[in-house]
Amino acid sequence: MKLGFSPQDELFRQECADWLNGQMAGEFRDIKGVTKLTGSPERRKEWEQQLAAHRWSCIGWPSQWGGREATLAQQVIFAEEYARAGVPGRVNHIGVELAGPTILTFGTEEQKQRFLPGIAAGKTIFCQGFSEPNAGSDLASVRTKAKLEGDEWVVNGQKIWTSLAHISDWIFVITRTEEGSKGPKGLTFLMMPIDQPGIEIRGIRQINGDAEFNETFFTDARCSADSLIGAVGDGWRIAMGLLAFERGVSTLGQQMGFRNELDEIIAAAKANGAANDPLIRQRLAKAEVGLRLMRYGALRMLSQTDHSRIDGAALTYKIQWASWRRNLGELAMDVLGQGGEISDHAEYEWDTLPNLFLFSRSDTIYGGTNQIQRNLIAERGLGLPREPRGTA
Amino acid sequence: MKLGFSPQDELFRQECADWLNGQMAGEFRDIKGVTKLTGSPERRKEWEQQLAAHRWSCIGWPSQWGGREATLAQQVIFAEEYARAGVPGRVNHIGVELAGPTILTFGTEEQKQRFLPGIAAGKTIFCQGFSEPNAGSDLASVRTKAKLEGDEWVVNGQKIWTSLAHISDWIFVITRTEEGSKGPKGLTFLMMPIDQPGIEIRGIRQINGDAEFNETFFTDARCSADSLIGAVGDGWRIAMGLLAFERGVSTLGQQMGFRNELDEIIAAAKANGAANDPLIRQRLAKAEVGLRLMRYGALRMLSQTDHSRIDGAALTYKIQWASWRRNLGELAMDVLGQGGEISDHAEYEWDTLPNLFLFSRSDTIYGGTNQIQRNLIAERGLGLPREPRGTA
Amino acid sequence: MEFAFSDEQTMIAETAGAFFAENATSERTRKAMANDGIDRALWHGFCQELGLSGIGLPESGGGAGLGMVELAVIAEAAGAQVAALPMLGSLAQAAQAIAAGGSEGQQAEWLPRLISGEAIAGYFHDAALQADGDRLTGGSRFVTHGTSADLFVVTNMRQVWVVRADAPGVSVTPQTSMDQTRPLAHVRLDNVPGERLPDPAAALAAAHRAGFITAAAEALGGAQACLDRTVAYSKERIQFGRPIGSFQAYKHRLADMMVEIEQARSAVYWAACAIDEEADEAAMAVHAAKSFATDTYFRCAGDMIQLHGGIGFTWEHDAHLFFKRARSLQTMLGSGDWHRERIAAMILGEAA
Amino acid sequence: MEFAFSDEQTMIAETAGAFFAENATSERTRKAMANDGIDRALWHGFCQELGLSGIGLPESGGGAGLGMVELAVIAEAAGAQVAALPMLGSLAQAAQAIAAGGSEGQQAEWLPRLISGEAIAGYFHDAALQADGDRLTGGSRFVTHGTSADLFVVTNMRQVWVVRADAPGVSVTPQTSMDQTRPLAHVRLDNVPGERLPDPAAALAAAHRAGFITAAAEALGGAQACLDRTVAYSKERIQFGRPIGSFQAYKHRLADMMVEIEQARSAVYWAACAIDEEADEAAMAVHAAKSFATDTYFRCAGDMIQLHGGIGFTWEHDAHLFFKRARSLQTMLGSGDWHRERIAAMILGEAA
Repeated sequence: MKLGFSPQDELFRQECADWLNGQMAGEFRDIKGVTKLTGSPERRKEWEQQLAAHRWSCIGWPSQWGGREATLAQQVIFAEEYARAGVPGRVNHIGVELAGPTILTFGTEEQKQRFLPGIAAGKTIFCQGFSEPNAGSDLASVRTKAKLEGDEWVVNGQKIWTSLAHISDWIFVITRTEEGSKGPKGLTFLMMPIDQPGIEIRGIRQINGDAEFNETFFTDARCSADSLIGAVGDGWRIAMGLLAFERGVSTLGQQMGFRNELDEIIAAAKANGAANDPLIRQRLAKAEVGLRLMRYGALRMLSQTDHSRIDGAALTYKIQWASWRRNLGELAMDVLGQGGEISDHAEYEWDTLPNLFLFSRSDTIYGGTNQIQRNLIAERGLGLPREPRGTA
Repeated sequence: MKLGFSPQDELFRQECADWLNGQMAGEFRDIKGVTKLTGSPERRKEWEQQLAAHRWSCIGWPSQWGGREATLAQQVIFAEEYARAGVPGRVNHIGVELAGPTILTFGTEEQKQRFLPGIAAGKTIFCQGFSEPNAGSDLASVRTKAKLEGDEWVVNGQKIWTSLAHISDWIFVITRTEEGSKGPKGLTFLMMPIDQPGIEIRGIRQINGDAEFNETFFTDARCSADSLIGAVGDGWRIAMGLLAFERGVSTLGQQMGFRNELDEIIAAAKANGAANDPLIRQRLAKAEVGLRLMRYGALRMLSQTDHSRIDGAALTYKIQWASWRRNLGELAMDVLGQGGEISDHAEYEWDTLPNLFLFSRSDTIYGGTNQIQRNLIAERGLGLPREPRGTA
Repeated sequence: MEFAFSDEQTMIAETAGAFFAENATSERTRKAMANDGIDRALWHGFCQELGLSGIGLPESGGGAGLGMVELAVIAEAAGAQVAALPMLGSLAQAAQAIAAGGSEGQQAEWLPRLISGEAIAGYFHDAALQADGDRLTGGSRFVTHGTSADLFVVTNMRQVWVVRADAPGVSVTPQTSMDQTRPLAHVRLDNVPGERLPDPAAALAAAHRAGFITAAAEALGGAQACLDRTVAYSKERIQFGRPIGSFQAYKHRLADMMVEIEQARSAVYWAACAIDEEADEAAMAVHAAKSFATDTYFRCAGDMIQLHGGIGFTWEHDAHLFFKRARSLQTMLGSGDWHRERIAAMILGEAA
Repeated sequence: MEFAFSDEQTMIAETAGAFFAENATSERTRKAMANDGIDRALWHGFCQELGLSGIGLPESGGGAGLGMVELAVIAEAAGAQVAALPMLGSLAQAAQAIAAGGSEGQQAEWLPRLISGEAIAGYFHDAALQADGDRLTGGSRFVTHGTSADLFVVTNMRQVWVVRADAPGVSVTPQTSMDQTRPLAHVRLDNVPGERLPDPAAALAAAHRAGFITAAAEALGGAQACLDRTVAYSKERIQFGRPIGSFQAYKHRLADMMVEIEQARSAVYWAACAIDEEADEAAMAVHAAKSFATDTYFRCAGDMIQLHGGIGFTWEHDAHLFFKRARSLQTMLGSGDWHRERIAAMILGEAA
């Protein structure tokens, strides 16, 4: 057990920090500190390409595909320095962290050549089409249909909560390819180009006034026959594999974003005197401890030899961060006081902390609600009996 | 809507207070302030008789049976003054508050004459035989069997958590009288004398070192054929009716006990400086508010015209007080600090506040766990689907 | 001692409940949110057609008499629909202050117009307010419905003044507010003439207690609506082949909401009743009601979002209206911690 | 950077786990509870047969070397069985203090005997301790396993002394303690000769950090045991015709326990590792570990009682042993609020 970084790692940290700070002070200074995922989309696509041009776009990938085969420690360091430098989140997060690894693990050689260079280069932005209006937490009840017609899959149905679909190039979708099949059987994992007449995207305005999420409608939408990952009917397995990547190193980058939020709260508390309130102090300490424990929890997960293994502890991560962040939003508002309920913007737009308060209400819902997480933990982590499905 | 008491009520309050304080300063001063239900059992039986001798034993009952037909306000006042005077809890609580009203409501004239005078006189102490080892929260899966043999019921089986059985004269038991019946059908409600060879009582030592609860074993135990309340097979209905009486005026007396506990905590916090801790102050305020809201919640329940109606709000009462008191126990210990973990007694016996901390862990379990309460609230109060029974 | 609604109170509850359910629809509220946060037709109906605006205000000033219990009944019904009305600032705070602490002339001048809805008042305190005689300099960023106000009742917590919104030196800036159903305005006074109320202590006491009761009762109504709507949704929404309301964890969360709400109900009516009966415990009860009921509302509104899943955090769904109203009610008129600290001081026998 | 056990650490965990599971049985623990709270045979086996008592103590003093991570591994295993041992006071506090701040002579005199289990030490602080030269007057009511101690390590938080239990002026009174597996004694010193440790700062730092780690790790082991035992029970116990572990609300509560426990595990090993690596964040980590892990334990032990139903609050069932141990761990060595207040001061950049 060893937490410290080696001298080489610290050199690498310096290299990351220098480059990132240079970018944020230079060509990309206009996007420094942007926290909303929907802010400045065009510039952020350019930023994806800038990362790629300097081989920082997917450092954990094999070098063959544009990565650096970075060690775990290096990936941790890059994620930390990325956020510390105030660089905005990756608009191609889904491509780099989910689609790419899925193709690397389950895709054919031809598919790797077709997709990975574009993702690595920051030119192919991916989004995710899993949820459906009547299957929010219930992936197995997907109804979107796909049928092979000649050399094309033809897709009909609707996905929802497709984050950033409106700026994406490709979408991966779970479809039902076996007529009459139920549950996890008969599903197929397809990759589809978004810019086509059969796909329509409508933004969903959220509680914070912003629209990061979308509804995506498929009406005879098409992709080539070889756009499926794995085999026909393999969709459930691929989707589960993909979801496991969500618990990867990117969690550490996410945590650095949380770090920035908590630091802003601490600064606000010092500035307005809330830091003198013993009740606020307790909550600040709890938030700090929670964040540290997320970091060390993630390092424990990542330090397992077999990274793909979903062990019990890893199952607890989603509910942990989501609940932590929801509480952080409440703490932020209690520190700000009534002034937090006033925006300086003319439109219904919110600065970091009030926006955190509002947006974090979705953290405990998307990507599996806290209720679903508790089911998973109890059933997979503790071996308790499964919830029965109904027949309604 | 009117919370205040009338001048007549205030006169009655004075009468109650005078008599109770007189007793606690006089003949019964030795039991003043005893909080444990198991303390000084013989003297407390004498106290039951003293109450009866002055017609304070069951003031809400009809005068015909030894009561005073007291109004709701008078019952509230008596309960409040009883606790305020430091009078220990009624060892015949179950007789006066549960068995008596059940007999009054569901019993025959003959049964009323047989049982009510003894209960009213404080000479017939009752306990309750509902739970069984394999049916803790599941009254419908009772296995204790009763069979009519000639002019007697013969009972075999085991009950558990029979509070105060070791000092009681009678026990009412839910038995299964229909061979092979399941669930709430085929149950019968019997009243049995305890002092007989077929009934054996073993104390269950609890977390606090005390033994208020018992296991009660029935081996060819007997009672006369006319000892059933209602008809054969009517047991479930009678039991449900009885449980509704639990939410009666006696809750207000119980709350006055809580009041004494909270007051002791407040005094301790002032004495040792914990009252200067803003975190403790918040918790004291929450405890105070919770207690007040229990009082007004109970008054709302009792002010409904039809007192027997179990409305939604009344369903919430058990979990409310049990959770409140469990939290109170934790607050008590946090106020006392490490010193609360040391007893002045040579044996494993605890003064009021540490005992509260330990014993209150059972409050959220007996009489229907918090989990069962939430089921009841959701299903009966909110009309949500029932939990399915298994077939195991 | 009878802690249940009288027939008259039941009737008021039914009337107000039906009125708001029918008129304070989501569509109308959203229209008001896009403007100044007041549904004018609703306000007109409330004040003039139903005449509910006079409840809790003296008949001598054109009010309907009655007390805090009846005021709570109405605020509860309005809160259940997140109605976009200036009831809190104009009636519960400003009109109550004038009725309790104003001169006969001030009462006669303002109360009928406030009760009829013809005039709207804002209310604010500014502890640092400078008073040069009765010329006032100061302001507040947190004046509910301030952009719509014709007058302001202003206090430095010692004196209370009426200030006309059109007086020279008054400037009012609308602000983008989290709860758009009761937007906050920044009101600045620069050497503005105020008209002093002769009994400021009575005015402040009345504005505080009616403000606390109104906020608490609104919160109670809102919390109950969150529960009711979520229960209804849980019976319809199918996931994993079952109505989600059949999942025990879901059921238990709804049960917990109900446990809190029933306590909040006791708190609100205990406080209202204690004020009306001038009971000693009114002093504690208003703090208990404000803190407990608004905390309950926030929790229930958060649960409403959570238990609706994805749709719960969309703009289109009403859950965020409840959630934001709940948050604003928690913060305004003193945080929960502040109210509980007052209660702690009382039970510890410390001087107030 | 590798946040996982080394092979050696895994081996220690397995050895200690097997030892305590086999030997620290409920029956033996209850026997010890009826006496002085020490299972002598267990202590002998631990110190002499397994030689685990030297872990975290220097080899020069007869210890096994290694560090806080290994100490935590052992305390976790002991905590999982609520083992009745004087490990905390005698090894983690007293021996650590002597090893870090004692002279060579003091180390040579005491460490081998403490590590072999031949001698048992109590540890306490008394901020009001009067020191007349090295003659001490004062005491503490909270000395764990104090009645069994041969010596005491005593501090006024500035100096540290060793006091022999048989010195004239020492009186030790056993006390009925809530947690009978680690009973508290009242130790009084009346002008008793103490032997001063030459480096009190080092002694205090060592005793504090090892004490916090041991308490936190014990809590972690205890919490995990509460979860494991409750999961096992939930699969066997049938209610309403189903294993109670099939009820979703029950499952979710167990899941919540696991979420807390995994965080507690991160906290304990983060803190232990940070101390061993002399990382700056060790200062915060020990406070985080002590407060988080003991709060987790208390919650899990409470849940264990609740989820066992009636049997859970009987004396016969082990749940109360966990519950009382959890409570005592929460209180001793500073409450959770106290530790969090230290953390708040750090993150707010206030001087310590």
